Amino acid sequence: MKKKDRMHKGGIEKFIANFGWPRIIIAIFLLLLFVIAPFIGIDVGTSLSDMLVRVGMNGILVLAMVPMIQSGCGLNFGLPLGIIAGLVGAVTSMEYNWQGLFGFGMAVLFAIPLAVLLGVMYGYFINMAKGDEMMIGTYVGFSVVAFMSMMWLRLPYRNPLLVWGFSGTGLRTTISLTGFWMKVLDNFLAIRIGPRFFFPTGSFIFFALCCVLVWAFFKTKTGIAMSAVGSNPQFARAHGVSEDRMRIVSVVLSTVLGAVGMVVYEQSYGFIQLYMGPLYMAFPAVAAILLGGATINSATISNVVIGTFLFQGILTMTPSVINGMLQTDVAEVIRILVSNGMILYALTRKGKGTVK
Amino acid sequence: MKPKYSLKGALISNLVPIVFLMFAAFAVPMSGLSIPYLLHEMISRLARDSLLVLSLVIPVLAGMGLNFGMVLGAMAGQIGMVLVVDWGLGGMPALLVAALLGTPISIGLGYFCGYILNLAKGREMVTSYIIGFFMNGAYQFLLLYCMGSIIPITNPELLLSRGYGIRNSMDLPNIRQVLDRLVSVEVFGMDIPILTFAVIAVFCLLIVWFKTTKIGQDMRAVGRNRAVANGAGIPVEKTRILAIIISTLIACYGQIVSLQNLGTINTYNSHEQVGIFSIAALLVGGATAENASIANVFVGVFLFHLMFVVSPMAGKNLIGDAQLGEYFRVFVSYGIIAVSLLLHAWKKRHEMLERRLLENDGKE
Amino acid sequence: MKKGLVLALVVGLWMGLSAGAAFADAEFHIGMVTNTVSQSEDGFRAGQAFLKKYGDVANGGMVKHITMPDNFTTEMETTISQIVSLSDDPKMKVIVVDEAVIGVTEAFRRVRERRPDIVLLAGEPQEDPNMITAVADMCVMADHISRGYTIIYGAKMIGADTFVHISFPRHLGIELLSRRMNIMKEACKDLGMKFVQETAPDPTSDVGVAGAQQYVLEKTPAWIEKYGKKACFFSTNQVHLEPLFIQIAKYGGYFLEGDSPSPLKGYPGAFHLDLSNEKGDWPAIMAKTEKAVVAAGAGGRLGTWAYSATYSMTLGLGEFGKAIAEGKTKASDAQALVKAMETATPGVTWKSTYYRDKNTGVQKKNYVMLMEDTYVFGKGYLHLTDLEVPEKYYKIK
Amino acid sequence: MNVKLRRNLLRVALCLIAVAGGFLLSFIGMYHSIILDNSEFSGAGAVLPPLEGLRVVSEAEPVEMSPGDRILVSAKGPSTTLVFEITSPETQQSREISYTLHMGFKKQFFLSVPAIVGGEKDPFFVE
Repeated sequence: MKKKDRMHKGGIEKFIANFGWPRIIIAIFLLLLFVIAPFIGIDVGTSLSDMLVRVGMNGILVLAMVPMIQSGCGLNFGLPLGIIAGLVGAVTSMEYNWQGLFGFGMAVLFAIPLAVLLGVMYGYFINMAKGDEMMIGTYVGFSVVAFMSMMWLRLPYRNPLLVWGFSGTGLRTTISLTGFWMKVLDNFLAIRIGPRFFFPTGSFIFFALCCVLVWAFFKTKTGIAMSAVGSNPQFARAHGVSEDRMRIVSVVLSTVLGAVGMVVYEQSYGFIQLYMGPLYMAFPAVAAILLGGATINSATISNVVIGTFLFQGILTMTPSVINGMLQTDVAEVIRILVSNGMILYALTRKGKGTVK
Repeated sequence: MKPKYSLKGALISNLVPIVFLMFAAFAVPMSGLSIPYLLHEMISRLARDSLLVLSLVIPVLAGMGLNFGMVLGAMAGQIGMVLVVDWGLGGMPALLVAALLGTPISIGLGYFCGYILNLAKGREMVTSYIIGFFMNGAYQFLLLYCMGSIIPITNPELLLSRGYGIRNSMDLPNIRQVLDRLVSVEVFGMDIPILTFAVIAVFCLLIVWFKTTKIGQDMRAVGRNRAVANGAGIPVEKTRILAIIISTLIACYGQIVSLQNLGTINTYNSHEQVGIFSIAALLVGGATAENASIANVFVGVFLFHLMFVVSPMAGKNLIGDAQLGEYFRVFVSYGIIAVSLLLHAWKKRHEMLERRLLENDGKE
Repeated sequence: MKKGLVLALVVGLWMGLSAGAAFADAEFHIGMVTNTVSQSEDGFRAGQAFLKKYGDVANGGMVKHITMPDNFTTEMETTISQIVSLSDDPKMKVIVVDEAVIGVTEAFRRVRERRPDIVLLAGEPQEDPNMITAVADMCVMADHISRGYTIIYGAKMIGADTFVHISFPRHLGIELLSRRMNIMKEACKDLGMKFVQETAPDPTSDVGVAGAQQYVLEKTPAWIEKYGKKACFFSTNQVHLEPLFIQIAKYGGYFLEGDSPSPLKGYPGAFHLDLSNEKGDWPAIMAKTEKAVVAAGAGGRLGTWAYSATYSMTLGLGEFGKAIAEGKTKASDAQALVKAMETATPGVTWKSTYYRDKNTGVQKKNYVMLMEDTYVFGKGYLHLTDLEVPEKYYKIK
Repeated sequence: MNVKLRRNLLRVALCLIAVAGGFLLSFIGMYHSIILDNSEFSGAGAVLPPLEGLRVVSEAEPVEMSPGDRILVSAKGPSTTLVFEITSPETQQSREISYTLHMGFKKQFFLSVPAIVGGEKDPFFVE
């Protein structure tokens, strides 16, 4: 009896150790929110599909964190570069009035080469500054966003649906995707139950596909070498793996995923957000992957999936539930505390693979 | 090996300020702003921002990089200011009371920040950056929900109409420029706030003096090598926390000085940019995450703010579009930080490689 | 990176030199400070229109147009130095700022200290009226106080029974906006409507415009379901409008007018309008918008002001400033200001009142509140300007 | 132990000095708003009409007040003196009345000028 009890306990402890306390607490909190919701007049079906749509929307952006973490470059605060590539791809595809899945595909196609180019440049950049990648990434991201703000006004886009109505030049701050490729992935094979529940199948298939691709990539020789560079640079060097090259490959991969993720985000969101919009977009993605249990030097696909679900769940549920309960706007503050608290928590934890 | 003085060496070690100076040399005439105006603006900004930037020097000494957590100090200063305004104080007493109130808050916040940074050794910069964001949430909670409900606020001009929470902007009618105006000298039509500069000078001297004390020496040892310092019996973690507390405290006073100069508090946003801009200024002044001096502070504030004032107009005249000027400024200010961080990192790596090569040569 | 910088500098130097070749010959200069296009298109375009009409200082005209920082909430220092830099021009006689964001009061104070001769005009001040009126010569604002009543009245007129007020803390921290909300609450009670307060994210926070719009997009159907198809929506932020219109057109509900009403706010994005041919021709813009709104099945449910509030006020202040500089009128003459507004917006009558301080009841003679009639697409003008607002609403705090 | 005790005592003393200093500074540096009203005052039986040709000299710039006006002046420190100059419109003769107000820590005062000039003991009114 005693022995069995201990064993049982051991099992739970192991599970907890694997899953991690913060995730369990957050998951319970999230569950609690879902339980409370119906009592204060919030529809669970709507909330659940809101959450799912947002998971599909943000998943790939979170996934974009993985390659750089794995190669030891830390969290990709330079994600705005990928996002910019995604924006350029999307806007270019819309300039030609391409619609539906074709338009979406073309947006991705336009975005990828640009992302590769930016990724290579950024890779060289951070190879010059090993150890300070996150700080430099943040500022590179910011300055690129400001630079592109000038570009959005000057690039020769002429489609009247994209440019400022008043002057006919310069892209608008927000561009609607209605009539182009709004929700093409979300609606692809979408499942609707009742009037309120909606499952964005297409986005999930696409997200899963990207996850599998990234997972498969880390099983290839290059992928393994990349992880080796991140977890044990000396070992990698000894085996003739070029650290700098691997890091650049990882940055390119991250940036490309960021670009693709942005296009997916846009199709689901239905708007394109230019100018200073992308400035802080790296932060939610960073918070999500850390919430999923990643550290700044190791991240897995399951971290991405769990993190995205939990983070987006909290993001959709807290404002509406707390607002419904307390009739104040304190939710906004709670959101800031939760997301930054998570990043902080992860930064203070000693990662498994810390080599110092 | 003693480094010999060489022109090349001097150029390389002052690369960032030199790049900036060149930039300014082009941008100033392009902006079309007159020199007296710029001088006036620079003096005013040196008085306003030097103390804030000065707060970054001590953590660098302790090897903790650039302390983005200084915004916590700025928050403490602002809380002090809010209370002082609520109580209806004015003049110099108001500033002193605000400083008195800010002191315990910033010591507490500094301790918290130092504690967290001790848990995140090796990534202090990024961690302190996030602490800033995190505490901003706490700050908003305090000012928007606690003030007026838990903390009594009686001035209806400060309170939101809903009965609790502080308004988004606050005038400082009886506090505006009291420090600057108390003792000031007019030179060529420009008011020079002697007293403000005196306060800044006092803090500079304090820092210089502090470096020579036992604790200052310990701090330097910790900054150079944690393991060695630990071996020598220096309480590493405590010393690091102390460095952050001092930094937070100076930032608190710095924010008070800066707010009295500005004359308006933007309650929820005044402190946000303080960290980014102060760090940018210090970097522009030629400091690195490993090495910062008081000279860097003043050179940095001068150059960074010169660019800040000049670049929107310069950008506008350069591109001929009113709003591109604004983006141009943002691009330049963030870009410069990225580039200077990069240059420093590259320089550091270069030196390390050279050292390693030398060591290898020695072995063979 | 470095090459790019050098190139930019060379190009800049060349342009700077060529620009310097043409010198100013206007008698006086007017400084025009607006938001960037991405923050407020109406204001920026008004600035550009004014610039076009009277010429750029760089080419011998009389207008110098600059913008405030894009994220003006965090960069007050920049706002101040941008405005103060205008006072460096010895010919500068008038500075017009619209919207007068936080920091403008301080900027005006500094201009006053350096150059007491410059006339300072502020449009749509976000700072406390007591603060800005202490330094500015004249301020104009949309009449949020009267509109607290007229909007509710109008909402009832077009058939709404519930009023949903959407905002967030930063905006409710602005004196006039929170006061307006309280007036609305009271007016709802008196007119037999239900008042509901909802929160949506602040677009200047870290979720950005995208996050704020997404939230509204997701939540509006739920709100309509909760409060019924006869709910009339109102948001203090223009960014929320586009998703709101899309959903209202689709699911039902009403929208009378925005915080600072303009046909350019929300409508072009929500209804896919290409307005490049209309180029500032407001009646034409209205006609086109009306057609699209009615086609989307939202006729009689969406409304706005025919002339953009910000656009009209910016231009009006500009014209007023010019008249002052020419010595045709005094800066304290509110009637001349209204006349200037009417020249800027042909065919519109502006109802004007002075701001009254809620604590002391003192009228601020340099803070004019203006109101234009509401136009509901597919229905026409509501003649709300003719409405007599009961005195008691002006006393609500 | 003794050293620790002494240190703690010193700390407590320093804290107390800081708090006391804060209070003292607050006392000296506090601004009070005085709202002066020049409209009909009725208190303690007497009805006092508003004054014409009134000029108020306070710590700020002198202000002219016409009947029915209400102004706000601010004053620093524990007490202030207000001077009212009244010029009779008919005779052009003027007289001066000064009034000292002890303010302490109270922030706002509503004062009726006719009441002060009329020599009322309690010139305050409630808003």
